[in-house]
Amino acid sequence: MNLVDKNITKAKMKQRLVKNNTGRVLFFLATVFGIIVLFTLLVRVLTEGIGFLDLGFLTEFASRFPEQAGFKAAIVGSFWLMAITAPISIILGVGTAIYLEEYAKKSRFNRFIQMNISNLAGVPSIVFGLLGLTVFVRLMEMGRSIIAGGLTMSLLILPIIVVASQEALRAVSKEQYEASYAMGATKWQTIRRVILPAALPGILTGSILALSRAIGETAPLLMIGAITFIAYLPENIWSGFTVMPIQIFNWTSRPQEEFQFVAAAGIIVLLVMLIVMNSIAVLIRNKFSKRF
Amino acid sequence: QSDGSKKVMVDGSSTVFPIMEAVAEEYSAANPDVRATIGVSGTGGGFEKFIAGETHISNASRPIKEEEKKLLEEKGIEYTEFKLALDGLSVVVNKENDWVDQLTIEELNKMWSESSEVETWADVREGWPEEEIKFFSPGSDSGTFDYFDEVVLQGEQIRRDAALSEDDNVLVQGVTGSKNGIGYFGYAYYLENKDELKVVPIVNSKGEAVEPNQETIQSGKYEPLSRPLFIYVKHEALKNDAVYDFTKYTFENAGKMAEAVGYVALPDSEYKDAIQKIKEIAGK
Amino acid sequence: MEANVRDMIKEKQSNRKLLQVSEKAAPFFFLVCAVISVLTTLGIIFTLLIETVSFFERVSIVEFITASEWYPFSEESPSFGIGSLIAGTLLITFIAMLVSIPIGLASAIYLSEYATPRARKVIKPVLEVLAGIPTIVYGFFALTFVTPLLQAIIKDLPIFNALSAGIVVGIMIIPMIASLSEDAMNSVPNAIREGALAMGSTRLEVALKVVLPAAFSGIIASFVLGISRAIGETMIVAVAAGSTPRFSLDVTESIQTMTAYIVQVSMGDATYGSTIYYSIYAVGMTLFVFTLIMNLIAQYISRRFKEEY
Amino acid sequence: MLESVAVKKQPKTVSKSVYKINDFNLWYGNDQALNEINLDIPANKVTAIIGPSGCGKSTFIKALNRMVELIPSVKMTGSIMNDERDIFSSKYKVEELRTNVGMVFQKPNPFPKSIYENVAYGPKTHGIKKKKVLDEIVEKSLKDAALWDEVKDRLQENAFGLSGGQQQRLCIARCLAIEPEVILMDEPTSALDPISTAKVEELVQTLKEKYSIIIVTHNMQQAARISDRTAFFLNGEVIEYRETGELFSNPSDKRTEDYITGRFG
Amino acid sequence: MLESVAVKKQPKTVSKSVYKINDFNLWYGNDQALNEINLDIPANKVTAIIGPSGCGKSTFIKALNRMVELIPSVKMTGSIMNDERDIFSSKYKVEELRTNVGMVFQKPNPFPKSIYENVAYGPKTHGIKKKKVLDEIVEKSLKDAALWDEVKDRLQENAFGLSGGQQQRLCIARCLAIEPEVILMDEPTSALDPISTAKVEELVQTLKEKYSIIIVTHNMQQAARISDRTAFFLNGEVIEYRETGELFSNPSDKRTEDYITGRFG
Ligand SMILES: Nc1ncnc2c1ncn2[C@@H]1O[C@H](COP(=O)(O)OP(=O)(O)OP(=O)(O)O)[C@@H](O)[C@H]1O
Ligand SMILES: Nc1ncnc2c1ncn2[C@@H]1O[C@H](COP(=O)(O)OP(=O)(O)OP(=O)(O)O)[C@@H](O)[C@H]1O
Ligand SMILES: [Mg+2]
Ligand SMILES: [Mg+2]
Ligand SMILES: O=P([O-])([O-])[O-]
Repeated sequence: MNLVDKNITKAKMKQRLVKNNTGRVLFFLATVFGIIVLFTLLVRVLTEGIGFLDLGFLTEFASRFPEQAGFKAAIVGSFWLMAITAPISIILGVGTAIYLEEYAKKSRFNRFIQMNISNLAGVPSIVFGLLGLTVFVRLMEMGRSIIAGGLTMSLLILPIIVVASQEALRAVSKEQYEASYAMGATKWQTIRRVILPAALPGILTGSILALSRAIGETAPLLMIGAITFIAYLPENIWSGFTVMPIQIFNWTSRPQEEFQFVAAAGIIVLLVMLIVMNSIAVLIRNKFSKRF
Repeated sequence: QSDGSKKVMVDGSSTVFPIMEAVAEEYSAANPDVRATIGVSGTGGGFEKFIAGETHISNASRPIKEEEKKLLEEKGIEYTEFKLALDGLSVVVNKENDWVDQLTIEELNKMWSESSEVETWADVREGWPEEEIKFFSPGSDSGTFDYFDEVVLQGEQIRRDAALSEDDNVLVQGVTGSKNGIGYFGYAYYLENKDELKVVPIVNSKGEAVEPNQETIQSGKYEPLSRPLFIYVKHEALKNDAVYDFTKYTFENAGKMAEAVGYVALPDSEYKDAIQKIKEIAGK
Repeated sequence: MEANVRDMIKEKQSNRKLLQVSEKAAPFFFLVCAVISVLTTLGIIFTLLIETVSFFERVSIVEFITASEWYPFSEESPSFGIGSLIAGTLLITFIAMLVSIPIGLASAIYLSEYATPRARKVIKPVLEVLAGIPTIVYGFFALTFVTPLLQAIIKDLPIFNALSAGIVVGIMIIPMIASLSEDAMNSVPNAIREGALAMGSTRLEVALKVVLPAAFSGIIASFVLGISRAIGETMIVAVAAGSTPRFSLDVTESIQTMTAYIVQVSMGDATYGSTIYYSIYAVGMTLFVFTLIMNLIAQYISRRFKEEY
Repeated sequence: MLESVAVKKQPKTVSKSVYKINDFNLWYGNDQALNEINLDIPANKVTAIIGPSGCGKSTFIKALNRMVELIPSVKMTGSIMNDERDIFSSKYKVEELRTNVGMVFQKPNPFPKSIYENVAYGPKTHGIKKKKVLDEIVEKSLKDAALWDEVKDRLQENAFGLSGGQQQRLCIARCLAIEPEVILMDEPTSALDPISTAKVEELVQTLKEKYSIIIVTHNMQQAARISDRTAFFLNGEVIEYRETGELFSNPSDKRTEDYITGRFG
Repeated sequence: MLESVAVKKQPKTVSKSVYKINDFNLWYGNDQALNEINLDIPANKVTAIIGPSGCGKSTFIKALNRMVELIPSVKMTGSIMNDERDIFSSKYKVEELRTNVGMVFQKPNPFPKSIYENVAYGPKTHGIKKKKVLDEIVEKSLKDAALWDEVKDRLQENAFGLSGGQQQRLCIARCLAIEPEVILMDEPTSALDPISTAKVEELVQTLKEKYSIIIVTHNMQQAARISDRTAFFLNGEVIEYRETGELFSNPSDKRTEDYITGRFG
């Protein structure tokens, strides 16, 4: 009657346990590897840049003297860029996600849109740069303005936000819909008052992570030609601008060695910004991700 | 967009950028109401924007090309070319390289061109060690490369095994890192890394081996590897006071600024002439 | 207040014009949003196509595909064989995936199956910061840290080489694969995991035989996003891999990728309207087609292997 | 509680019916789930729907407030009248129907909001904005759902912090807040422990004073305990529909008898 | 079925016990969930654990195969012996324990694989690779779980296509495939309809011929129907533990009586 030979299973047990422990160690090492790399990177940047990081660095414009070089125009430029990119990409992204998840019937057209978004998510940022240059800068004659840069960045991160929002919306349980409909709520009321609030943490996390991608992007802005030296702050969306990664890129290509350190100081500022944004995302996620 | 407002838009060569940045920095400090921006799009990219009417002044590390001239003509844009400063393309080798004392243009050509049969130093000159040379060159789309190509390679392609990079700092690293490395780049990059590099005197047309420095470049003794840097100024834009004033300021200070960032100033008279010229154009 | 809610509702019902309007307008607005993503794609194709056509008026498409070299800068005999740039791109992508898939997936397994919730809560955000570091920073990391390190092992390794750039692109992608795969594995219901554990499975067996297959489509999706990212990565390769297009698969040589070429030209000296200028669009088009094919394959795979739970 | 018993003895409207269902059929794609249903459901009574799993109980009850239409493949024929109004007519908006007919689901499904917001959701949805009115409605509904005492000090806490039974009563309160005429309940106690079940059963008894209640259950004891009339469904058909007492004591159909004596199901 | 009845009359090992639990305490963080548990669970019998919601039934049963340790905050004292072996000793690997002690959960939780793969999972994990042996095991286990006839023609289909009751029997088959000695069941029928419930109950009766079964239920009728011994839990303590017949007919503790007569819970 015994098909399962207990002797075999006993004998195998040891082997399985060894495998399990080996697996644990390997997986742990892999995780640690990533962290060590991050740490190495940070240590290098910190040791190089900390000496040039002072208040003046944050409040001065760029300069030919490394000691006087400041990051102000780039920081403010990045903020301006985000001020355009964030609302546009979030509104469009969440809107698209709502359409696809809540309204779209299973039609060919909607499948096409869905496919299209997945594809856009994989299009290299430099191609978006070409698009921005041709369409926004040239065709729409926006010039190398904040608005042109912001729109380009919005399109770049749009698919990321759509996908994250779709996930978040999909995670809202069917029961929530039913409960709301059963109260006589209309579809839009249900979406606005029940579904969106429930999906909000996921949407916000996705959006913040997407924006932190945008804030570190260099290539597309190089393409549309963000300005490098600018000794004033942008006043409106038509102003020229520079952003942190562009300024960093510029400093790294200077002949004077000190500028490498200035660049490192810039990287520190950018990283701090990223860490702040990520922390907000994590806070939101932890605060709201009580599993229902 | 350009009229009435106090805006000066400059773009173009990355080589010229540090000079113009220095000028703009000083100028903005003195005239905080004028908004001067300096972009880096490369010489070609700068002209592209110049042609599209997006900029007032275009920085260039090479003279304008025929195609670009034609496009400007088509658009009816009038402009003038000005020299801004001098750069001495510096040929460098590793600090430990104690055999290379000088090189001729012919030798450079023999070493760098695509058809080159040079593999080791011994192939360049008898008596030099039989060790394989490593070549470092600016990217093939830069003004520096263009100039070297024209003067040394004379239109031939560069050898395939040369390591190319758009970033001159990376080239510095390359040559400092390999004992048998040789490379070339702008004078400023040599100046900043003097201690780690050995510069190679180049034999000029008079047969003298000349090392690049302020004096030899300015006087023209360091040839043919010293090259002028340019700015192109749009006539229409000079009617705008801000642009005019900025341009004038540029020529008044270019020499000083160029040297501050590692280039070589032109003789003073050339700047004077330039100021004269823009006065004429602007009708002042 | 007997039954007055009913009346109140009835009363409100009559003046609910606004609601009816928003009920109609909302889907329309969202449709418009969705269509914008399509317009973006069309915009990309349109942009690329127009200039690509100008390019092919100058350079034959046959040469573009078959020529063995990519050397557009020569005045007399430029050659436009996209193969070299594609080879460079694939080489980088391949090295990057070799680094990022095993490490990323292993981290995901560790985080989702072994780590305590607290460890996960700390490590995941750290990995995500890693994902957010600007690639330009990685580029210099490759050039000034990884390359010298490799040179200590591989003698004669040139300063620009595909290996170092590829490894660092891989490192950059690790957090993305780890984080997304972890999400996919995390969404496998715990009940399934408990089912396996209760049968005497070790953690490893649960992870490999139950959770991985169940999360397969999500994991594949993360790989594909990773690959797309590697194909499209620009600054790291531009800084650390050199700019010498080469039709070879030797990882120790300097190469050039499609993206790096585009940056090179757009930052460089090329004349507006010249063949070189148009070539970046042709290269951009090729890049776009590449990622498109990648994504289509990925979507096929992930639909094909989806395990419902 | 006592009131409700008092009322029970003298039902206000004995003969009035809230639902008249005529020749109603329903298909999921090509599978018929409901077959020629004819029922007349009385107002202010508790009507129980019993039957083995898969017989169409949930489908039927979801047809009554048109929730079944959320499943795209559904097709229907026949008529359902709610208070003399055809629920499928374009004049009777589905939102209005669902306002008149509340629903409580098998698994408690509160919104991930505060207790207060859960109850206020319906009135707010229907345009009632005044804080004072809302407060009153919330209190009254929670009291009617026999939950007020347990939650009155924690109205702003998340509803997910409540126990299963409390959550289910919260869902009932949420439903009462818009004062529907009919309340549909789909196995409202099957996810609950016995104590909570008893509380909800008690509540149903109280509620029928003001509401007409249709309750699906696969627990025959429950049906016997709390309902006035019972319909026995089998394979999408109504086999028997009578006074609960009669149906259980004296089933007229063999299949009903087999089912209630536990011979199958 | 008939066999099983025959066996019932002459249990092989009347006095042998599969579990001996001594002074066992368990805390979630600072909340004590189990308090001084002492139990002796007989082999080849069905032991039922009953008690109101939250009394610690699930916690207890999960302690028996150490699944409870998956919750990080858990702390335990006391000893649990399975077949004379201390389950917490480092010599008795948790994987081995769980191989000897199978578990069926409240909600059916098949793997998202084919029916065949679900059942073959255990043997494969334990190193049985031969296709022929696996085929035999799968068939035998499915037959033992009374599911074979319903699924034999669709073994390669995804297990999620089965009905709830079928899924639960599949989980039982999966558990039988590695021939454990004990099967723990945590309310295995509470998510099932009556027909499926009856099938699973029947199955439990058959299985005790070969296995020792410990089943948690909050359905007292079920406990009375299928178990040999019953333990009544209340607030983390064992109030009474006796022959099932005796416990239900003649409870010795007032609280037990109150509970089984429905006075609370
Ligand atoms: N969404 C659906 N698509 C297709 N068929 C369905 C769907 N929902 C239910 N059915 C089928 O319709 C029939 C009736 O299902 P219904 O859910 O109404 O049964 P029920 O009586 O509520 O059963 P239970 O007691 O298990 O809840 C069943 O055969 C079921 O398989
Ligand atoms: N993961 C946990 N963390 C903290 N406390 C828990 C956890 N799981 C259960 N408890 C608590 O332990 C006690 C016993 O819970 P347990 O799940 O064992 O009850 P039960 O008898 O199975 O109830 P039910 O019939 O509802 O399943 C309860 O008070 C419960 O709140
Ligand atoms: Mg149902
Ligand atoms: Mg339990
Ligand atoms: O930027 P360039 O000087 O190389 O044109």
